[in-house]
Amino acid sequence: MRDKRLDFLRRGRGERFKPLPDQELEKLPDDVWHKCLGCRELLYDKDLEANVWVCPRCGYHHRITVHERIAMLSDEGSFVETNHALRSLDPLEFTIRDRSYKDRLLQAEKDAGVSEAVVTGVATLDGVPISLAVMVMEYLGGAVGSVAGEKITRAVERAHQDGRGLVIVSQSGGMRMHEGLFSLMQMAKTSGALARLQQAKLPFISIIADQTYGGATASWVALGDVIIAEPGARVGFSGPRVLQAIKVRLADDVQKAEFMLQHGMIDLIVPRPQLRGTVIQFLHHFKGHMRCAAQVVPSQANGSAGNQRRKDEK
Amino acid sequence: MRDKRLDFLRRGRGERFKPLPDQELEKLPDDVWHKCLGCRELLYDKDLEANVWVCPRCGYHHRITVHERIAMLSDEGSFVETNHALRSLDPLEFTIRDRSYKDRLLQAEKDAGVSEAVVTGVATLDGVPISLAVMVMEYLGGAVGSVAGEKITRAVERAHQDGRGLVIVSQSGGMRMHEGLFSLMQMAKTSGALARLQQAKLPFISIIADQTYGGATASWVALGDVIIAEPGARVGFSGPRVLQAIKVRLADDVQKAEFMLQHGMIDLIVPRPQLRGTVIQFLHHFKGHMRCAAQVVPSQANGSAGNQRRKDEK
Amino acid sequence: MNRLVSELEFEKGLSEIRSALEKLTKADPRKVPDLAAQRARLEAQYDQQLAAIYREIIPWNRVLISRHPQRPRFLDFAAVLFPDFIELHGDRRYGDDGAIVGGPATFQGRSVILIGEQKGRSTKENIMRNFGMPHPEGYRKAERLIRMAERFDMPIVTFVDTSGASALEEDEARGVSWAIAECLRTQAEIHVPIISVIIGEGMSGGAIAIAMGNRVLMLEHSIYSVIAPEACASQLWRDVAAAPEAATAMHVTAQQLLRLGLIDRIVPEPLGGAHRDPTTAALYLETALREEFSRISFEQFDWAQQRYERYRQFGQVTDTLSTTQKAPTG
Amino acid sequence: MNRLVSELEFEKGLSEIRSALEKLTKADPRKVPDLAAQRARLEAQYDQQLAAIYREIIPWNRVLISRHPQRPRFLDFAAVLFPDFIELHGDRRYGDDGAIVGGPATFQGRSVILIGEQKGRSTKENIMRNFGMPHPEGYRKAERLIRMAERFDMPIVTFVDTSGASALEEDEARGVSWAIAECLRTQAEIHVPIISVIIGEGMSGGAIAIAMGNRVLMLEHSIYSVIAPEACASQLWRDVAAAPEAATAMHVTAQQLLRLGLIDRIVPEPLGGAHRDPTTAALYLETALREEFSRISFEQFDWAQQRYERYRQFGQVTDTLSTTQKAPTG
Ligand SMILES: [Zn+2]
Ligand SMILES: [Zn+2]
Repeated sequence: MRDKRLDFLRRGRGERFKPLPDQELEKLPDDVWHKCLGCRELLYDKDLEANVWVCPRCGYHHRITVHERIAMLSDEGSFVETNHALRSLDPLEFTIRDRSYKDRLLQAEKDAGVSEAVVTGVATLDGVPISLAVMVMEYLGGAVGSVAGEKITRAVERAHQDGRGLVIVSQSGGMRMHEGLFSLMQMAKTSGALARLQQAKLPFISIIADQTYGGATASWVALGDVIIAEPGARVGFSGPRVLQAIKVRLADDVQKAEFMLQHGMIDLIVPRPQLRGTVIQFLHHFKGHMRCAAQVVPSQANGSAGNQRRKDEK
Repeated sequence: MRDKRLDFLRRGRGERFKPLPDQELEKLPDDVWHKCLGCRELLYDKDLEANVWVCPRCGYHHRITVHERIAMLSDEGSFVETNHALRSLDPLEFTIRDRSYKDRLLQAEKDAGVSEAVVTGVATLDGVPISLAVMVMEYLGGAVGSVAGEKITRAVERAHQDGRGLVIVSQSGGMRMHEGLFSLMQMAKTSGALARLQQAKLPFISIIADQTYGGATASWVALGDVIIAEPGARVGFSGPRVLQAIKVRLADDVQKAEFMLQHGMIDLIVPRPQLRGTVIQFLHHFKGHMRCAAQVVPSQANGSAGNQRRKDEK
Repeated sequence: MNRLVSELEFEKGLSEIRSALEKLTKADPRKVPDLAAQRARLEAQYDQQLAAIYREIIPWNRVLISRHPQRPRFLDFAAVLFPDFIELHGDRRYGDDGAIVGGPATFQGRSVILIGEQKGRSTKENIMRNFGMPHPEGYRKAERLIRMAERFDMPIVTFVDTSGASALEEDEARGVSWAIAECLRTQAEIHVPIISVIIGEGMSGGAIAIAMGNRVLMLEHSIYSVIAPEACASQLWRDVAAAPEAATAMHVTAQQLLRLGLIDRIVPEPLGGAHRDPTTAALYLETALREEFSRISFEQFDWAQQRYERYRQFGQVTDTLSTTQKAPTG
Repeated sequence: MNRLVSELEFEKGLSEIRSALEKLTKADPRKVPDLAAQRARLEAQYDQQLAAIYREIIPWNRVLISRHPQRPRFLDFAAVLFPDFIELHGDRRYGDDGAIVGGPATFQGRSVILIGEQKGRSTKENIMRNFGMPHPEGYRKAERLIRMAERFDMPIVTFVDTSGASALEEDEARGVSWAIAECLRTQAEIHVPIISVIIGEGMSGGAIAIAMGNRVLMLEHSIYSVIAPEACASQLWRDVAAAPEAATAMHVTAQQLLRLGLIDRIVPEPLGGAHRDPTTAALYLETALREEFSRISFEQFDWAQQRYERYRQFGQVTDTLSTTQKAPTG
């Protein structure tokens, strides 16, 4: 448990690819308080958690788990995971020299504790029926392949079929190269499903957390009726590694949420403690064409661990 | 006849508010040739006319009459003018000190030789049924009041009712102040009619000749499925006199057709000798939802002088 | 009522009383025993004279009131009428314009989309809001929000307050005329009701661009015109000093425009203008909007058709060949 | 066939023959009496060796061919296939992008809308066309033309040839991701058929953005990929020299993608690639498009539905809880 918490801090924003140096880590106490990745203040776990892992002093948004996000964006106990058993078929039988993509996927599942780069399900939020998808940066950097695209698409279709609002929390390094053009096709697939959802006048709230690049940005992320980013989140077309490959340097502020707000691409930057309330407001405003209450209580079929809050795990 | 031709040269583009100095005028021969307003070469009338009054040497587009435009954009003898008897009711009983708007209108009619700032009618163009509106700069600088707005709107509605293509040649100094808010309302009226035409999938070819500013630009002119300008035409939001009033200076090139093409606002700049052919091409491409041949031959009812070419007048 | 606001040129008669009142405000109550009585007397004088001035008001005076720097703006009204308003940003193409503000809110339990032109008050805010002169991206944001309203069946309320759209080189380059025209066409296409309120200056294309309401309201001292009276005067009278004359001739006031049938309702303002009592002004507007909302049939009425007909009728013409005032369509 | 084009790295064996041929071209026919015979012999040699090289072709070779500077571009094909093509300009919002070209044309007596990514050939043209890397306004122009096609019931033919969308600061600022996403959504919404042809490089989001065809064709030596093989190699192999390996592994060629069911048809190229004989290449493409058009039912077929289904099926997944390959929708 402690180790996991350290993992989480180690993977904090902007430090994802360079873990804290060991001497720093050793200085960290191993009981109930941790050093803020923004201001380096030592903070009590409980204070951080009560504030959805946003530093009460400097506002730094620490990375949170997919389960915490789901808890934040659904009514307690209402979330029922869908399609959690989907796995990639490795259509290209992709190997990098000796290492197969299949092995990489098993490793990713072990690392991230979830089976793909997206967790999807149905829930209610303030009583409003939603279809919810939350991406997982820890799983192959949130790279989108066939399964992630399929799960997003099914989440869109589920919203459409049931008359639910759609909420997607995106964080993605881009498209997953191991599945080649199949990955690219997910852009067309998800955009196509969204076209139908939106023609049916059902709302889509697109939330940008952490970093979101490439095919995710250039398909569903950009198509939200409302697009919300967390403070300090980054969103753009080419991720850092692609930019490196094509030898383009962007000024540091260019892909920040604040830049995108200024350039008219996103609607709002909402601090995480206010996010739930804001999404609820939009859902209520936009629920004209949703199908209402009776259907919102999900059956327990097809459920899994997704509805457990972190505190339930303790 | 000679005098009128001199008038026309005097009113050439860019020289509208400053007639040629008298000594220049005296130098002009008074028989069959005239000085080009672009390159100052002396040109034969016949050569100019054969080239739709575009200088064969420098490409300067001389102003042409509304009748010449109608002839250029309709099959010979097919044009039947509509609504030519509409007159303003002077809803504000507007007077500038001693001079009434009503008197001004009578004067404008005398000056321009037409009864309002727009001439409208139905015709065929290469056999395709069209509703055609051509603005008249000579009539109060092409300023749009209730009648011009009404005639444009009826031209749009006529296209809609009959299943015709719509072609509007615009040249306008802006909205007509003498009718106050009634003039401004023409923007909403014409845009509303165009919304219906376009929802019915009938095409609208918007042609910018000469100078087009203000309410004309910011309503129908900008809403063409295809927007074509003549070389050297100017199009923009605020005309020179409004800019003077609000103390804004724009660089000379800003409102040129070439500037607007570069900034993505218009589709094409087409020299006048190719204009008819280009419009025909678009009409044929876009005629999927038009109603066809039988209806295109206009009845002779409601006709007037609009279908006479200049050469017929000789 | 705030009697300490700066006077407009036609209110000059008030300045002496206002100065006296200001002095009283700073006076030490312990040294001026009849302070309250003095103030009451001055206030009564002020109100009496104010009423006298406003009885004689001419169109040009309203032009001045509509531009008063302390006149409440869209967001001032929104703070009172729509406390849960959430501002949405951006046109999704180029930028976020500060001169047009919009987003969802609740009014009388119903979700609506608000869109308003917003002037600044401080220099800094005025720069951010380009003095209430929208750029093309402002109208494109408005158009996006109008489509949002259509998608989710939300009535739209627009608030007009601009001396005109921005008309600099950058605005031409990004197609301000195109943005306005498309915004108008979109309002013609949608099926939800639109209520437009002219709250200050409603000048030219920059105003009508977001004012294609099924119902159009004007605040008592707002103006709505095809062009600023000064510009009209300098063009038609060749004399900018003729602006008051031009204001009368062009019929720019709510009172004139209601008589002409161009607007549907005048929203009263507190005596002396909304800037003397913004809260009361907001309450008057709320009352008017409540009544408008109660008249709206949200379920079955064809608002697109009503809007088409409303604007279709404007522009009185005569067909000199026929006997009727309005010729049959050609 | 033009045998004087510059060789690619895997064609090096041809350079000697090509040099000899070049020398012959400059030779004085009066001094070399058997010129024609010499040329014929060399040409036969060249063709034989060319055929041998192309029999052994690997994916990476096709990557190189697809980028050959003399490979015909969209407008080269258009000049042959659509002589009456009229280019329309601009996105009506910001600018006119030189890297995406489009407008109406006639094909087999039917009006169509063409949209193509266009690389330049000269330095000047490459600057004007940003090396075929579209800016956001390019995709917005494409979207406008797609809506035009929908309005007037015109089938769409798109030509893909880009190393990727432009990704500089200005492109982020004008929302290149947004432009691509909206272009995709618009293609999903419309009801006219779309035929997409990958004619050169079809790289990543910048390619799929205009390639959401009901039928997707690839020229024999074109490539279509989620990312450039070099970038894939440097990221996954940590070694840019592994690009050929990455090209094979990612399945970027027409032949690989047809086997995977991701594209529908391969358009043959003349031996040695389209750049050795652009006219023949254009005729092959014309033949393929004629066949595609003859298969299109323009009147009654639900092309939106077919397009939805075509893209809906991509992405093979297994539901580890079920026995089928494809889980029922959640
Ligand atoms: Zn902190
Ligand atoms: Zn000349």
